[in-house]
Amino acid sequence: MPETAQRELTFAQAVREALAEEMRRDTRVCILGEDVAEAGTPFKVLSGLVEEFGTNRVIDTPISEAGFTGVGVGAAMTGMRPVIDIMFGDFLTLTMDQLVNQAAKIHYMSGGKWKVPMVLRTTLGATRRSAAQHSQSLHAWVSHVPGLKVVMPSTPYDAKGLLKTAIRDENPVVFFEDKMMYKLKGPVPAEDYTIPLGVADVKRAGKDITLVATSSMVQVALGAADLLEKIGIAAEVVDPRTMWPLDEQTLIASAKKTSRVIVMDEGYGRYGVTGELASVISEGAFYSLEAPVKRMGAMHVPIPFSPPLEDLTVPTEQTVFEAARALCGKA
Amino acid sequence: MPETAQRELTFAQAVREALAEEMRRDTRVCILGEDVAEAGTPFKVLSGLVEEFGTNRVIDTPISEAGFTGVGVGAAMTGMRPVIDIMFGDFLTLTMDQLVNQAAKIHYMSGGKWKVPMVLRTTLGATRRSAAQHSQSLHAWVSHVPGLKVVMPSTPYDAKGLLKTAIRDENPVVFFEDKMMYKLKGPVPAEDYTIPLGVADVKRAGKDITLVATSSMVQVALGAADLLEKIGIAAEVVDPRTMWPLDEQTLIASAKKTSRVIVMDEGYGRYGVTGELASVISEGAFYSLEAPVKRMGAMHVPIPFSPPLEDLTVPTEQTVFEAARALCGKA
Amino acid sequence: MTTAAHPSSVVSEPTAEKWLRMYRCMQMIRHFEDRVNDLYLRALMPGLAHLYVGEEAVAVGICEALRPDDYITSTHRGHGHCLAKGAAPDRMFAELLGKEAGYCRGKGGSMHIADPDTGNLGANAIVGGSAGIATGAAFSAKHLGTGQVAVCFFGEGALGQGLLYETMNLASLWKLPVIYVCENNLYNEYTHFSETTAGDILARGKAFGIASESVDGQDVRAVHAVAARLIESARQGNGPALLLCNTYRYTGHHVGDISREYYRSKQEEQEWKTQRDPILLFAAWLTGQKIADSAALGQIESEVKAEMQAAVDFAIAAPYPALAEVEQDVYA
Amino acid sequence: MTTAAHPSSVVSEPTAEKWLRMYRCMQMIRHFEDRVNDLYLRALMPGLAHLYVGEEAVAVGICEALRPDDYITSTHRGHGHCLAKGAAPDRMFAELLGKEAGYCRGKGGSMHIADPDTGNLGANAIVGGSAGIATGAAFSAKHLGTGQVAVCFFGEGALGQGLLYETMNLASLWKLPVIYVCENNLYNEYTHFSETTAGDILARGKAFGIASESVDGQDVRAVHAVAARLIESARQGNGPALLLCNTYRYTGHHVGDISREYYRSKQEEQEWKTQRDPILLFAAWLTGQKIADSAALGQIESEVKAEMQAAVDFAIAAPYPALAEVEQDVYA
Ligand SMILES: Cc1ncc(C[n+]2csc(CCOP(=O)(O)OP(=O)(O)O)c2C)c(N)n1
Ligand SMILES: Cc1ncc(C[n+]2csc(CCOP(=O)(O)OP(=O)(O)O)c2C)c(N)n1
Ligand SMILES: [Mg+2]
Ligand SMILES: [Mg+2]
Repeated sequence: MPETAQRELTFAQAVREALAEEMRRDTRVCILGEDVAEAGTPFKVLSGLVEEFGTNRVIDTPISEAGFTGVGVGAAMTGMRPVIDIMFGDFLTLTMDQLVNQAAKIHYMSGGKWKVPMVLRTTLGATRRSAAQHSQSLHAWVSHVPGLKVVMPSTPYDAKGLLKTAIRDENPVVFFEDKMMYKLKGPVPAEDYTIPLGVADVKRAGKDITLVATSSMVQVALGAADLLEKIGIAAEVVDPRTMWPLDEQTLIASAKKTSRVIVMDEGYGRYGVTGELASVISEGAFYSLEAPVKRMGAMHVPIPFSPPLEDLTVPTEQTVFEAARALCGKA
Repeated sequence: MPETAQRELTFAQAVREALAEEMRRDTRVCILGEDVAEAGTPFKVLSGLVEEFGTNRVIDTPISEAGFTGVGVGAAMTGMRPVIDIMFGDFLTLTMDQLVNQAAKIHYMSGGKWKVPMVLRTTLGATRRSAAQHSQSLHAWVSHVPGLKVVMPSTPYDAKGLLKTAIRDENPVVFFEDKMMYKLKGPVPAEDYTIPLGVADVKRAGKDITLVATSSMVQVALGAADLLEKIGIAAEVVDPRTMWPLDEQTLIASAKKTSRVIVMDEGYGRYGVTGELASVISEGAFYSLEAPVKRMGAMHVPIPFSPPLEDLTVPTEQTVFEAARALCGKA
Repeated sequence: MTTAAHPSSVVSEPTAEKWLRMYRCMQMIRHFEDRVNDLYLRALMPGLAHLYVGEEAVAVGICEALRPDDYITSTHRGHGHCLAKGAAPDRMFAELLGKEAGYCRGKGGSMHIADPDTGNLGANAIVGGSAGIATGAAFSAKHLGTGQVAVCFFGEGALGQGLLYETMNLASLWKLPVIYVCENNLYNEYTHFSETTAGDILARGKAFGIASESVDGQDVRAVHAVAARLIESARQGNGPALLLCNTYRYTGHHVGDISREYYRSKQEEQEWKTQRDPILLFAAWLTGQKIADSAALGQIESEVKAEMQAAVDFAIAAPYPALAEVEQDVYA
Repeated sequence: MTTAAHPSSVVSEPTAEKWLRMYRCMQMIRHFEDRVNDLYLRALMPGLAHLYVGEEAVAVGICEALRPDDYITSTHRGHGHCLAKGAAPDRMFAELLGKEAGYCRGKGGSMHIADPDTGNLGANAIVGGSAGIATGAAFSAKHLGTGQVAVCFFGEGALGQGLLYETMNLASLWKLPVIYVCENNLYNEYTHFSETTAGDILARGKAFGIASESVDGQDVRAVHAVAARLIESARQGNGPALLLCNTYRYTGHHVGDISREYYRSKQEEQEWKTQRDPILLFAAWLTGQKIADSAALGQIESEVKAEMQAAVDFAIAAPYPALAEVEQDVYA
């Protein structure tokens, strides 16, 4: 992070600022989604944008996720740079055909002729007491699909810089925001900056164990690293920042250095992101590893509503701390 | 496979026979899908069923994958046992909300009260010159979702036994059939049998290397094993048969025995099934492995139409043979 | 409860008893929601809830025309449907608090209350998400010959979801006994429905060959009459219907939506509450017809209030599910 | 080509030149498809293809009313749309054979031909899958003020897809210049559309506030006249339209669908081919009007035939893409 960073913004503010700056820079950028205009979304992430850019560019849609995602695809092909707002990541289910069979494939199927420079912003994360249909983290699905790029920022700084890059990218990019992180504050420089896709960030350096963490799990990893420090374990926290393109080298280098790895992600633990990250690390650092890469993801259950149950479903500082301690042989 | 197996059936015939037998056994079983009745599907898998069971039970639908999947969910909750036919696995994109947000979660969300005993049959597999929207193998997505069971038979025998079990299961089950395998022949006993979900099958025993292969990749693995035998490498071919429940123990035991593993699956190689299977094996057999588990999946590109390009996208006997030889240090 | 007869036949006009049961049920919904809001304000409720206040006549008018074994599917704004179909308030409150005594053992919460005993296939937090389920229940009813009918409640926001048209087409083709009930309360969250809904709502049903009617959703007797007729017709095998109920939600989109002036005026809210309140309108008719005097109605309201308070108290005191439950009931 | 003028004004009646261009284009489609079928029968074509034979008047009548920079989206049965919008047969054949000279460098094949130069946003193998894309192109046209119009071709089978209604609603709300063209050729694969389509097709468009008309899809002049009017209206900012073209496919669902008696009679096919053939009907009118005599028309047909054969020969001789291309163009 540059030294000039002084201002503190919330994650939501950083997202909004990225959008505002890109909309000022490029009149082709527009936003489509449910309750995005006057309401500024239920999370108020977009508050104020319609006042600056008008209802021609910040556009309230009907509750037609497939429909307006499809409109975004066509608009992106023909000169606009739409940013599609899907309120809850759970509703990706409704957009999969437009996103996967259309947006992701059009460039390739047309032999490189048509482009789909579209961003689809959506949310992830549980523990909001929203139950099974409003709590999923489904980024593994889109990460599986060639033709899509997938971004998962974990700080206000990353959110702003990565979103600006995503908007300028010529490809469909799916951008995941953790709902629970919207109020998280962090330094964000006032001057224009972007962050390239495909570059992991070491959020904390350490030598004893690597915690690879995505999105919502980065703060959990940092918290666990604090706890680990107290018992003399120096954890390195690596945030891939983008699922695709994936910065394999940084993950592998850290694993080689520490020889012990935990991979954490808030998506379901089975057939998800942790399997890929763990495999990439195992393949690249196998002979340096003291133990198998440990994976921590959401429990393989639909997210329950009941608070004490819901809290069990995602990795926490404490569970990560304990897993790391055990892995380092200090159990 | 039981010794009594004498008859040979094609994969398509085995699927049809399973359906016919279950429909005779249980009048609540019905089939919904596009062109399933008189046409018997474009693959002719269901030929003859409407003649026996009538259009009340073999039901042609409009081209409304989300709609008739949803009808299947509601029908399953209220006393029917629908089998939903989704012609190409690529069209799962259209059913994801009904399958994932509804079918998979209803039992849990209702505290165990409602059940969704529905089977969704669909296809996977490339090299049919059908291009990017008719060639995908998207089983990783549904395997990621708690509440669904996922079945991937690789032989006529398995197809029949597993489909019968799936129909009798009280949960939503997604059943994948490889389009290229419909004409494959194999022994299928005439008497009633079922195969439990969650039990892997060792398709060929060996001691030097384990080839874990799913669905379409099982034949490829067996072919590669023949090639390997010629150079003195005894490959064990393990077919998990169901992605969920997953028979971890059989995979791990084989890996411990051979100490070298290749995992093969026709889905995209990134963030897919191979990551999970490789991780399960690495976690369970880490200290027995001589080398990292190698993963082979579809190339991370939309499936191209052009035959010479398409053929490059999936693992073949030859590429698996070479990878296995290298892994065994005989390159 | 037996099949609701055709309301135009004098013999089967609802009796006083029935009218008062409906009145009680409307009061129950109103006071249930009042307690929900109170739980939220006292920070006792996990998450949010979407209140049905103002729309009571719709759920009550329709569910009163259903058999106990008929099916309903409900929405994120589902408390009214559940209560009108016969759910017990104490177990509903327990569900809203995530307690084991809840209808879903606390796993569903406000947006997922489901109950086989009252034919409730479940509230649904995916807008429009239950259209397939309701249509499928009607499919079963037809195929199993049970004579059941399914009612699919949805807000006018669900008109944006393609699934609705896919399933209306199926239901029409197959003449399934399903009633699609569109509760038009004018808003999709914070956006007026006129900004999201082109053309004509009833025409959408008719285009799929579905009998489509609209009714004043604040007039419980009118809702009941048309619902009884449509339900009976569906039960006789004449196929599905679309019923558009024009109504209004008095409070926010959810309990946390307090400052609403940016999307609708206080005056608009005030007009509905004072001039179009379904409970006041019904009470005026009941007293005018001398079915009950205002003392009797007041008595009902007090009873209901006490009952709701007791139900809340039960739920607050009830235990959470055991932690081991988190991994139970993923599979049947 | 300039904006097609309103056909009712005498001044802008298509000239003889234009009529003959349309005739040539229809012949081109017919003979293109004939060569496709031949490639299939000779086992020279990878995979399958869906022929447009019998439906030529729809694509030609409509595309003739479009500007070169107007957009179309097409379907699995897309060769006719591509040709009518100006694609070159040789590069199309090359695409069908998976050759590098094809419109998509062989990566798309028959069902994915796309070409920015002729405004072709792409054929689409997902039934109904292009409704969003066409509507989005119209969104761009409106927002960028280009005066372009988008035409979304789809078979009547796509009426089963909810996406169509979601996007019609959006287009109507936002008055987007998009024309939804429903090609009703009576069959969804092997199932008659009456088994899959409830109610009334035009009413579906109207319910969303969309101007909806039907036309004899075998009469290229009728198609052209109504299309020109609807396109011009959309271009002027009056919003979307739905145009239902009643037509018929002469051959199988795809080239491999040979025995069709189980779903439709030979007699039905014969009647359409002999009595309702769009090329024969148009030829009769052209000769009747003395715009061309049958020798002139025969001359056009021979030229087209030779052109198609040359195009096929080009494609057969063309090389496949280099193997390294498989990993190119996944990302821009
Ligand atoms: C598919 C989907 N999209 C968006 C949402 C978020 N959401 C919840 S309620 C709502 C508005 C629903 O409006 P309406 O259907 O009219 O019901 P009302 O709240 O007015 O009763 C929205 C957009 C959702 N739950 N599901
Ligand atoms: C979403 C989807 N479902 C099913 C299919 C398989 N399919 C291909 S063409 C077709 C029939 C299409 O009928 P129609 O839209 O009338 O077009 P036509 O073939 O008659 O031109 C079907 C079901 C598909 N390609 N996409
Ligand atoms: Mg509403
Ligand atoms: Mg058709």
